[in-house]
Amino acid sequence: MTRDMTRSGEPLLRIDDVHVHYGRVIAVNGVDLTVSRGETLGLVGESGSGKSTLAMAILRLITPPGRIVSGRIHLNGVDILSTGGRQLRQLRWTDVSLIPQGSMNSLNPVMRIGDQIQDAIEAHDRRQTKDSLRQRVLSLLDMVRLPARVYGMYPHELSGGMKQRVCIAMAIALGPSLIIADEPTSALDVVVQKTVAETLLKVKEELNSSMILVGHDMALQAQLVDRIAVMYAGNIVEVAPVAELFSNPVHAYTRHLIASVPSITERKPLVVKEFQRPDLTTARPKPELREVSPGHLVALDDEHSDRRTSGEASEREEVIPRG
Amino acid sequence: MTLTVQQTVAPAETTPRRPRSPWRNTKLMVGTLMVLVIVLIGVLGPLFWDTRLSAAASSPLNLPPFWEAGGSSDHPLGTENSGRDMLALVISGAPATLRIGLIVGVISIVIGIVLGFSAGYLGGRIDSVIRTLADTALTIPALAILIVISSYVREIGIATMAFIVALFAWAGPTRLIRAQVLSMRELGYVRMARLSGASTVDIMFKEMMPNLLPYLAAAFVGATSGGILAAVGLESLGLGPQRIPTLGMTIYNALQSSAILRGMWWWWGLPTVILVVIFVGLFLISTGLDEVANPRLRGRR
Amino acid sequence: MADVLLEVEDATKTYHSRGETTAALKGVSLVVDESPATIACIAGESGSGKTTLANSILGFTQLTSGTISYRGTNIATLTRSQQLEYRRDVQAVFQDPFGVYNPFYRIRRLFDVLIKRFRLAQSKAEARELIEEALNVVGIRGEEVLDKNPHQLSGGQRQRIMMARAYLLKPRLIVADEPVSMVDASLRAMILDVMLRLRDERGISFLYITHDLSTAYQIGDDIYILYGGELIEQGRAQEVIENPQHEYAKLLIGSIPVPDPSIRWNREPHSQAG
Amino acid sequence: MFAFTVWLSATIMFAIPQLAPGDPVSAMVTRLTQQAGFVEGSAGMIEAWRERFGLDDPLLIQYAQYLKNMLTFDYGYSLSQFPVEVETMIADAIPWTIGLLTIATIISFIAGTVVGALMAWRRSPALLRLLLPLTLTFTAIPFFILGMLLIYLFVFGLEIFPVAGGYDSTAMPGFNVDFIASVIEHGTLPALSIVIGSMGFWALGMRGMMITIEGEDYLTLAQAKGLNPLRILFRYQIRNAILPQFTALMLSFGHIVGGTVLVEYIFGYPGTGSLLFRALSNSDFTVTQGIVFILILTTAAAVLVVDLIYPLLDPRITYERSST
Repeated sequence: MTRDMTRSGEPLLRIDDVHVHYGRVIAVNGVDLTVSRGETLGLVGESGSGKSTLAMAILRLITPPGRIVSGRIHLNGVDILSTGGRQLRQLRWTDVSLIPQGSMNSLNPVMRIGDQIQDAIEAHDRRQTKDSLRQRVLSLLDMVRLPARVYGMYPHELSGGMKQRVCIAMAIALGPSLIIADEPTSALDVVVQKTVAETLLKVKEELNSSMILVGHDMALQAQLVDRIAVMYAGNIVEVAPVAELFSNPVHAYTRHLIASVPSITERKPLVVKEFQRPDLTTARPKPELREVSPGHLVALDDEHSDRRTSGEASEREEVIPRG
Repeated sequence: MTLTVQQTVAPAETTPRRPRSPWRNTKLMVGTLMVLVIVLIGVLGPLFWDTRLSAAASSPLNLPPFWEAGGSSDHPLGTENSGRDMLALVISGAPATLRIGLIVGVISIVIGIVLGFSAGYLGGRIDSVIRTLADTALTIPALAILIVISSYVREIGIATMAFIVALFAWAGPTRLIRAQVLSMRELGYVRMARLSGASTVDIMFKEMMPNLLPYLAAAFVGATSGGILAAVGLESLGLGPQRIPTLGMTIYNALQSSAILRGMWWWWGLPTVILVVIFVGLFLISTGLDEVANPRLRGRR
Repeated sequence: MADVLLEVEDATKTYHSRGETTAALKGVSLVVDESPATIACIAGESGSGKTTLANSILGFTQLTSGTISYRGTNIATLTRSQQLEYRRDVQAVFQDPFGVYNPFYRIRRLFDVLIKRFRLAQSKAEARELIEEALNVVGIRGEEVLDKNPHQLSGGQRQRIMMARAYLLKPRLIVADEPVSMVDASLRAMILDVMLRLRDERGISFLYITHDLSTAYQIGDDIYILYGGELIEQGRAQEVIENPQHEYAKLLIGSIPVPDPSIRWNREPHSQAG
Repeated sequence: MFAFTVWLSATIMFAIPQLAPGDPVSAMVTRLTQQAGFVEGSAGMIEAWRERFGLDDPLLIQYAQYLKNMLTFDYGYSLSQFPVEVETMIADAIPWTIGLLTIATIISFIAGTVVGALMAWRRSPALLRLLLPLTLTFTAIPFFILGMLLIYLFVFGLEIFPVAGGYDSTAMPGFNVDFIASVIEHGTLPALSIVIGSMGFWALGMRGMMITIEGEDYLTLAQAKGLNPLRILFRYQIRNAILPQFTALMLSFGHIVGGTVLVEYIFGYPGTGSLLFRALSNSDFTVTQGIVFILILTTAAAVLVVDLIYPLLDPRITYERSST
């Protein structure tokens, strides 16, 4: 296994200065990020912040007009961006797998569930009988607490939560060292969301995989991840362990995100602020990250940040005019 | 109802530049140009050439075009075996063919709009009746039935011909419009219009119709083209108008006289060229319109 | 006693398709007060019947049985002119801030249509003033948006303009059907804030339909929880969230993630699957 | 649907002669007499006809009798080749037509679908994608015009294909190499004109569907799984995009059958199309009616078959039905 060959000090995933453009839009503007073994990293931001684009770049799944302009992505010591063809295909799913956004169509509507999981396994590991393959799929379904009859069913016969479990089963089929979960529960109802999220964490722990959880729901992130990276307009503006980030957010945007999460534990007043997002089509400097406390990095030279660590709003933030 | 949080990969709020008008589509323009050329032949031709020469025995028999051996400048495109001048045939035949198509197109689109909107917007029983009728009309081999009808109706004119063909041409537009209306019925802005107290007629014509324009245009062109195809088919079987020199009838005569194997290419070739220009022109217009209606089909290498 | 603006009594809606009968609403009753203006929240997950309820109130679907009364009159029996009046008094904002705009027209038409149909203004100048006022309530200047095409608006503008459109009619009640579920967190606060201000400053009541109990808790006065078409929990927002009685309400509230990493989710599995 | 289509078409065909002025049989015979100057045994023909169709009976009984005759394949005698029975003439012609059409349609469907898929596939060579739109233009041209061009090119010009008939007169009909080779030789051009003329239709439809499903999440996931690109193309993209093609195939049977009458005629192909053309030229009403009814029947049957196969291809079919 490639996993064992890498040096122990090296993080599992290291992203260096990655730039992704969509036509004229600079979607990811020079991101550096690492993920350690066994870690769950939350990647948060609003739509258009570039979080999904970055996640897709790790899988090399950026499609035209998008393209990865520059940067390096090392996974298990292999530079993903310099691979291609068969090598890239081999790397996908064995080393890094994807749990797509839980929308209704992440499964092929005309293939049975069993076949869809099997073809992921077969594409990488052909040395097995039909029967053992079937057993393998059934045990995967069992791991995500799906009944065995799902094996022979079609996607349209399953509920949203069950489909998402199928996607989880598929993602862990080859025991990848990294799982990328792109808003895996955002299309689900909260009760189902909770059970699916728990299943996700459980299997991840059993496999000792790392995970990147892309999302916009700060409350969900607070419950699921070890460390959070906040993206804003194509850049990471703050990274910190989850407890540190919530108790001591530094960047104005992070503070705003946390302040505006509705909670059922306290009725707090609404915080109304509008951030003027920079024009994404013009080149802009990549903010430099500084360490404010161990493991807590903040983009300090960014216009939306200041050095205060209190929860008050910065004066430079724009407040919407009122009539 | 499921909540789907759309996570757009590309930023949603990029600079809002107004895109180049989708109607300025190359295919659309080339196609329109081709059809215009045929229209011009029909409109301007009679000013320069005597169309009475399209009658039988008005000219010498079996003349080739002027540039071939034996050709004459009196009949620049040659004549056929009963003494009709080919140029005159083309000039009077081309507009007749277009006219049939146009009538069929108009009838079909009007029926299509009425039935399609009723079925799609009102739904229920009306919808099932209209849908069944349209589906049946689409399955029936229309040309076969048309053949039977035409073989009965002897004294046939352009208009009669067009009406007969239109009997089967409305189903396509009806189905297309119904499908579009059905998908639009639950759209946000249609609900919004109802909330603003708009009447059903207002919703159909002011809210839905403008957004359906490219589809309607495509359906119209499709029906026109289908109408011409059916009419030319009937004419080529000898079932068209007898008194008007249509392109199809010219082909019928040419086939009956084995013109192809006799090497008289101008006899069947000229009407064929005109028809090909018409069909390809309409085809380009309709694919162009498809691209207008469905931007995803546009701009693919 | 407070004045009753809208009263839903024993609302039941069943659908028949291919021999099967499904009930979207089963005997739901609720009340929205007029004064003081109230934000009444209908919360529930997909399939709970909340959208059916909203559609019935807006007249998009007819109830199978039960009544919806507006200021004491059953809305099913309204005459044509009364219907128009009802439209003027009861407006709505929807979930999808994109689809509600007809791409064929400029923003201005949205307002012009209302002014014409409800005869809101005598002159052009008056109309202009009304539109400007409505837009100002949601913090937008007319010149910024009126002559634009829908696709040129930002996400935040879209939903706020819809609020302004509803406000133009000076309605008594706005049915807000998931108005924030498709917008980002920073815009969410902005839109919820507009709702609060319309309630407090203009006396407009809201029926806030949502799947998200935490925003309902944030701005709601009353909360009704629907489950499988039935009303299973109702009361003042504080009571419902802090002291739910029904088992499902407890489960629902317990499943909402808490935005605080130090309060861990109860990691016990709730039920087998989704 | 099958029964409804057949019934409706048959009724239209019954109604048309009723709407036309005069007694159809006398009119027909009169016309024949006018054309030929003299028709042998015309009086007997009128008698036989009148009796067979019970033209003196009430309309409703005539209608019932007509439907019964149609459904029992009892079409009476040919007017131009009395006393040959219409059923015999059709029975001789129909295998040719069905053979030609089935083969041509299947070739065109498969080729067009593959071409359309390749046009939308991102990995296809650029040259292919540049070249194909040109060939698509042929879709706009009617089959018989293509047929005329093919005859001009290959028969008159290059003289590499025979012009008329379904087989060479020197070949003995039967299951032998000479005969089969001859059938293929004669069938190539007619089939080619149908294939060229309809391939683009399939290609366009397929391309449209491929583009429609292009952004679907299951394709992204398939790529992420590291599957072989060809496997993705066939099991994921084509497998999903092809489904609406079958609905179109269903409808196309109706149009192709009608549209090939002229193709058969210009190639002198001994199928129902040529028979129909001759019947029309000779005003042979019984033959016309018989053939048209058979065409309707086969079309409706083809639609029925595709309808029955469809659920096997799309597991969601029961859902689709209730929503559309």
